[in-house]
Amino acid sequence: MDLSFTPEEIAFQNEVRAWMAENFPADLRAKVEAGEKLYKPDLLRWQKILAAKGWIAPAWPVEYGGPGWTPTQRYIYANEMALAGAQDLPAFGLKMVGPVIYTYGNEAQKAHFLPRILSGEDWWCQGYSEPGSGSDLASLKTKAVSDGDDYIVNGAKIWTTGAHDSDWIFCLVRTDDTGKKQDGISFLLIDMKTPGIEVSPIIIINGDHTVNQVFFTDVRVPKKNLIGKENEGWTYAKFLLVNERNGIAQVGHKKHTLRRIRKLASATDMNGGRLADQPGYQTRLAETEVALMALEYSELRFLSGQKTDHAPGTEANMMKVAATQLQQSMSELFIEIAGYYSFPYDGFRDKKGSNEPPVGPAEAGGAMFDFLYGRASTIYGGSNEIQRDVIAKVLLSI
Amino acid sequence: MDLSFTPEEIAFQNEVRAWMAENFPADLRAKVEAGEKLYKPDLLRWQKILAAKGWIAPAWPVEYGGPGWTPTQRYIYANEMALAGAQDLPAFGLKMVGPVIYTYGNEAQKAHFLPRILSGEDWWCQGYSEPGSGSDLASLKTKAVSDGDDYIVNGAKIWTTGAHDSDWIFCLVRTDDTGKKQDGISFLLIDMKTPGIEVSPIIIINGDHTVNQVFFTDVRVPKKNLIGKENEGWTYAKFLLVNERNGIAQVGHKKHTLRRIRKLASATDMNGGRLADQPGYQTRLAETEVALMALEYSELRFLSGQKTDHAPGTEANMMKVAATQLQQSMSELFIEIAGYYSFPYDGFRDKKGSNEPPVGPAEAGGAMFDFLYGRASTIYGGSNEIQRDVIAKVLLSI
Amino acid sequence: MDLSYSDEQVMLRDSAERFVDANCGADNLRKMRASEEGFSRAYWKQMAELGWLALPFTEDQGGLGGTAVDTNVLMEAFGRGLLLEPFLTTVVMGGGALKAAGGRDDLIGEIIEGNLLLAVAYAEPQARFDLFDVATTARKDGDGWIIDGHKAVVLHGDSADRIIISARTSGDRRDKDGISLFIIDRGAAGLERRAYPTVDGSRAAELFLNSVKVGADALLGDEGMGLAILEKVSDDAITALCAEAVGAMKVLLDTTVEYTKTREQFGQPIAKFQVLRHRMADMMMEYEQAKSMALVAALKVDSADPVERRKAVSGAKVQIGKSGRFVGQQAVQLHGGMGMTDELSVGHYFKRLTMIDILFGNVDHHLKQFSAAA
Amino acid sequence: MDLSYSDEQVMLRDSAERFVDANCGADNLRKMRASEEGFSRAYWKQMAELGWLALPFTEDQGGLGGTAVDTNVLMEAFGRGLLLEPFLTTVVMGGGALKAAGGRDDLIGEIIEGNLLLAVAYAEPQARFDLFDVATTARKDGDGWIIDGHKAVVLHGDSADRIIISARTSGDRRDKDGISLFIIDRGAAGLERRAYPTVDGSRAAELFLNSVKVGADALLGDEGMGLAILEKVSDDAITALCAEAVGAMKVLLDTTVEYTKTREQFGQPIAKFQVLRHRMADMMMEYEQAKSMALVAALKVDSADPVERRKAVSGAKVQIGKSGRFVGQQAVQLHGGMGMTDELSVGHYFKRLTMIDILFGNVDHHLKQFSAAA
Repeated sequence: MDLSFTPEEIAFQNEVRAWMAENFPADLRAKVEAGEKLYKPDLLRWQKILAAKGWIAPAWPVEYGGPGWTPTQRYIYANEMALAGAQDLPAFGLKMVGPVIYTYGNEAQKAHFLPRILSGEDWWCQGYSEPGSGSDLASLKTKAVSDGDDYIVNGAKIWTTGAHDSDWIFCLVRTDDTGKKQDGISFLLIDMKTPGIEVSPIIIINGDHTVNQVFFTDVRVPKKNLIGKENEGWTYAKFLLVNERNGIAQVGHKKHTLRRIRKLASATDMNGGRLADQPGYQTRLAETEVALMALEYSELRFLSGQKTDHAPGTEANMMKVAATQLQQSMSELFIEIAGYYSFPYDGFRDKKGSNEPPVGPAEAGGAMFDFLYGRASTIYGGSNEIQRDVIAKVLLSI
Repeated sequence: MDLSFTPEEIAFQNEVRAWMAENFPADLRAKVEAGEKLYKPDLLRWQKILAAKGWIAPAWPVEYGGPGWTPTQRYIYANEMALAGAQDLPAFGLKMVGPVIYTYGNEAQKAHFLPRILSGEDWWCQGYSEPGSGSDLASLKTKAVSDGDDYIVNGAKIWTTGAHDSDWIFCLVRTDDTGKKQDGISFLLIDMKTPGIEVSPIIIINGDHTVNQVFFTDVRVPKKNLIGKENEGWTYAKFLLVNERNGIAQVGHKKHTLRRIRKLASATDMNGGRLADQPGYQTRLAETEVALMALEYSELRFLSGQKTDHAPGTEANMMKVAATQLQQSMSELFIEIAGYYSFPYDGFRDKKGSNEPPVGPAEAGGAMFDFLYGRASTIYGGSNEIQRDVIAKVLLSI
Repeated sequence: MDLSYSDEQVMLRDSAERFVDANCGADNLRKMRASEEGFSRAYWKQMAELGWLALPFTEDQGGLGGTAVDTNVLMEAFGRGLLLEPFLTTVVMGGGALKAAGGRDDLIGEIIEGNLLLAVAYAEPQARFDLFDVATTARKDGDGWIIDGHKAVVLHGDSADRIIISARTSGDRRDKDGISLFIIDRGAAGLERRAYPTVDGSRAAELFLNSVKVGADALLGDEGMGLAILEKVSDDAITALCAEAVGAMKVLLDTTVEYTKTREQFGQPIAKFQVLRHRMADMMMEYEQAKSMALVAALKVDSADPVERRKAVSGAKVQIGKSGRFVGQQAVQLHGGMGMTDELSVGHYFKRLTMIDILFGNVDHHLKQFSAAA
Repeated sequence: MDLSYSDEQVMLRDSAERFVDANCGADNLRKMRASEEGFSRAYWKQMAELGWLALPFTEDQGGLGGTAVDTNVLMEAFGRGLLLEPFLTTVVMGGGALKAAGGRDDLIGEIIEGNLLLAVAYAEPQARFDLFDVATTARKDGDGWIIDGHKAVVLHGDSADRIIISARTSGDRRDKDGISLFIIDRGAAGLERRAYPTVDGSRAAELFLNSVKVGADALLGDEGMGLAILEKVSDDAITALCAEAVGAMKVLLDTTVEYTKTREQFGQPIAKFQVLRHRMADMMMEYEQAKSMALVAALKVDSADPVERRKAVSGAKVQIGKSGRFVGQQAVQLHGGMGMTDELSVGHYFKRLTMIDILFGNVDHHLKQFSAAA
């Protein structure tokens, strides 16, 4: 049992840190520090920088463009990225459909799609959830009917993050509805420019446009865009969900956020002193930091191959619950910093082209924005209730 | 809407307060203030004093020995009793079987039992729970078979508080097992001296002997001791449960306990100051007091005839959950006062006849004793999980 | 002792509920938040006609002599309807300040008529929840005063005809003495405002006072004695907000119960899942405790005993903060993705409860106030 | 970076688990708590033979040179078995104090042989969790010292052959300097003890020192510099207790899962009720987080960086306190009435966890320590 890094790993850490300091654009860094959200143009710019360096897809095999790092290197890289304040790039291409394609796709699919994912030329979104399916993902109803060399797709997807910004969508579709619901699902790649696709924005409670409904009306999809075998899509979907949950704890980002919280709370007046020193706030801050330590070392234990003692295989479920609860309590710490200045809110007016400075301290607006958006974290990706169901199922059956 | 008392009510309050100061024995008061539990001899002495005054059964009709008070007077009385530190007398006779007897019993039963309950001549216990029945009370299996003028009772009861100190037990027994489980239950009064009854103590985690198992082997019970009609005992049992839940909030006692906590915490060193002024403790103390105010005014609202807005009829269930949670958090505040001196513990050695003073401050021993015993409060009388089931059933069906 | 509503209170409640059910709610909010003032002048006029703007004022002042309990009857209905009109700022806070200061029954008359909107500018950027932390200054200028400073997050500070502001006429920034209240016109020279929407769909403004000159008659109450008035205004506002929160929580609970009975997952209504059932039972219990504490605040906010008043009002704010947070957050959670949308009403109630938790001091702040009063 | 156990650690764990499974547990506890010393000398001898008493000492001292992680491997097994023998007080605390003070390897040798039981008397009635709050005094008497005072709740203070006590050789009661450590014999003239059982089924004693005379060789380490040693002893003890608590929690979770699968209510095993299922999922997650933090403490308690050590140890104690409370209380709750009985094991684990939460400072105390280190 050993916490330390080898000299080579320390050298790698220094290399990453130095490169990040040099190459993460200063204007993006400033936005992140001010609690602003980065949208596609900013993210794409950052993606191109990372892609040029060859660091865009740490977990990909070398043959498809990965850097060939060890798990410890990947851990170091993710941590340094986060501590530098670099927001993650959207996972849909790089962490979700990419691995599905290089694991289950054919050579033509690999040759076509993988380089375009790395470069950012193709931006992806995920067609899993449907209106009515909620946490019961396998109950999906979007249908793909065979028609010569094509499928004809009809149905609707919901909560599709970034559909309005995307070139492609990977979809779970039903190709057979005679067996049990997990059977008869296929995994299709669909060009968003195909006629018959309509994207309808969903505005969420923080006023942001992140998610959408996507409607499919007689959408013609070439069969060459089917991943693996027809009716076996649930296998690939589960593979992807497991991938999605890796790194779900986002420990590095949480450390970065906690640093911001501590810094801001130390600069915030209260009761003639500083907010960070008020006993109630100080206690919650300490509790949060302890929870983050527990999350970090739980992740490290699981990365070392340990399983939970009572419900092996549910590590990701546990991390999802712990990480989202922690994220929500951190967003409440932010709200407390902002105080009255968490109220001003122009999320429902068009901000584009506005050069008005924020009302109140720069970080205050982001506080409410993130707090509200963060309420979704215990809902999406399988609500925390579902996660507990899964854990309990394993816990009580072995 | 009016919080104030009439001049007559204020006069009554003063009368009760003055009488309590005069008549609650000083040695019992000292024990209560030191956190010691009162056992039967002490309680019986106090009962005889109250009975002589005519204040022993505030809710009973005048014809059976009640004082004829208004609900507000009863509220004032209960409050003053508690604030004076007077521990409640066991409810089994005075608040449970007594009202059952005067509501559903025949004249002979009333004439025989009621005066003996008031005087303390008969001490009662409650034969409801059975091994295996848990929160599913109606699943009881203790059987009473008709045999001429008698029933022959066979079976076992569990968690029988004070069975070892009792003269009589009121029992739910099964007289018919052909219908649904709530039918076929009868309500029997059984003399504890009847041959075939065996009382077996259960020692609980605080080392105390409070509860027992009671075994019935061919116990012969005269039919004249049946309450109401055969097979209709569930009706009387429910009536009694509702009575049991009235006053379940124990607001007066909690106020008294909170006063003790505040006093002791203000006299306890910590960090070079006082425990009561430590931010963490101070916060929990304030939270507790707020919760107690909420409990008090919820009770007052319900006593004024209001129902809950969303699940009318579940007021007692709600009060049970809130009151027991509060009681448990108050017992944790006590443990914090005691600190290391909550450890010394001789509950498992025979204390009778011991004149040894307690180790550490006098109140410390009681802290752990009450904390451990108090863990039962969310289990007995229908666990808090059952209470929530009941509330949800009403909440979601109307 | 009697904790039931009088017939008059029941009538008032019914009429207010009818009004909000007919006119307000989330649809109205989405419409109004795009408007200039963020509320409806027509509704305000109707509220005046219904006599509601007269409720808390004495009969001498042309009012109805209502108690805090009466105000809470209205506020609970307003909470149920997400009512946007400036009742809290104009009647409870502005009117309350005028009542406490005395001498301006003319303005109270205008409030009652529906002709005067007020805002109270008490907060400052550095002050958080301390009413006495006042950096804005007012210095003597002949008979009148010259005021300089920055007042923060003034609710309805853009639409108010007049604004009551706290300014320091003596002492240091965090002294409790030396604070005075002034009433100034919206058009006063040197008064700049930056107006903006707030997260709950309402509006507020930053006010910048650059050597604003006011006459001697702008002073409300005695010079240097403004803090006691502000504290009363704050306590009355908290009491009213507690009732509003109770109304909002009731809707969230109703909505959640209804939603879970119809929404199906895994082949059954999600209301069948025991975990969600218990969650809703907990929401219901939080609601009832909040309701009890809102009542305590209303019954005791006018108590002569300062400890009793402090414990009741701060205790209620603590309870409302905790209960509102639980009920609001769980309502969103149990609505799943739909609860996150601007389209459903649940998010709007949740956001209002989040704001109420912060207004006039959050849970921490009032736990401390509560402890200090013990 | 590698967070898996070595082969040696796995062997140590297996052997310790076999030992406690064969010898310890609730039945053993009920038997032992009626005995004079509250534990078994025979087991202690076996533990010496197994080499466990040598684990944390250096090879020079005749020990095995084990790390804090190694000690925690043992402690976790001891927690699983409710082991009553004085490993914590003699080896971790007493032995730890001797190691830190230096110069008494002779005594360490005796510990390793199983011939010396130690207790560390650090607490005083007024001191709560402050190690530096020492009213007991030691004044010079020729070459030696005369000690007066009252040491509180000394774990195994009745059976220990020698007792290490903190006493003030200079300064005021709450000064951090001026505390010295002395080792005294159980039979020292003027040493009175009042022994008693503790709530977890173990034993402790109050020690009253009435002009106890000791020689110059009783002083451990440098005069006046005892606090640093006490702090190290306390941190090592906390680290070990965290592991013990993890072992106890594991049993409670196993037991609760097993019980709910067999206990029937309303015609089905109570493990079918979703609310209880989620409760157990939460217990499991608390357990895993506690396990992670116990590991953090073990990995960093010997760190040269005082901030890192403080955060790791206090952070772990906070987590163990919270998790232990939740797991312990819910285990009792889910066992229903049976969980309240002395007969089942669950109550004994619950009581031990309750005591561990308090030992060396509760959650509040360590949150404060944690914040102060930031």
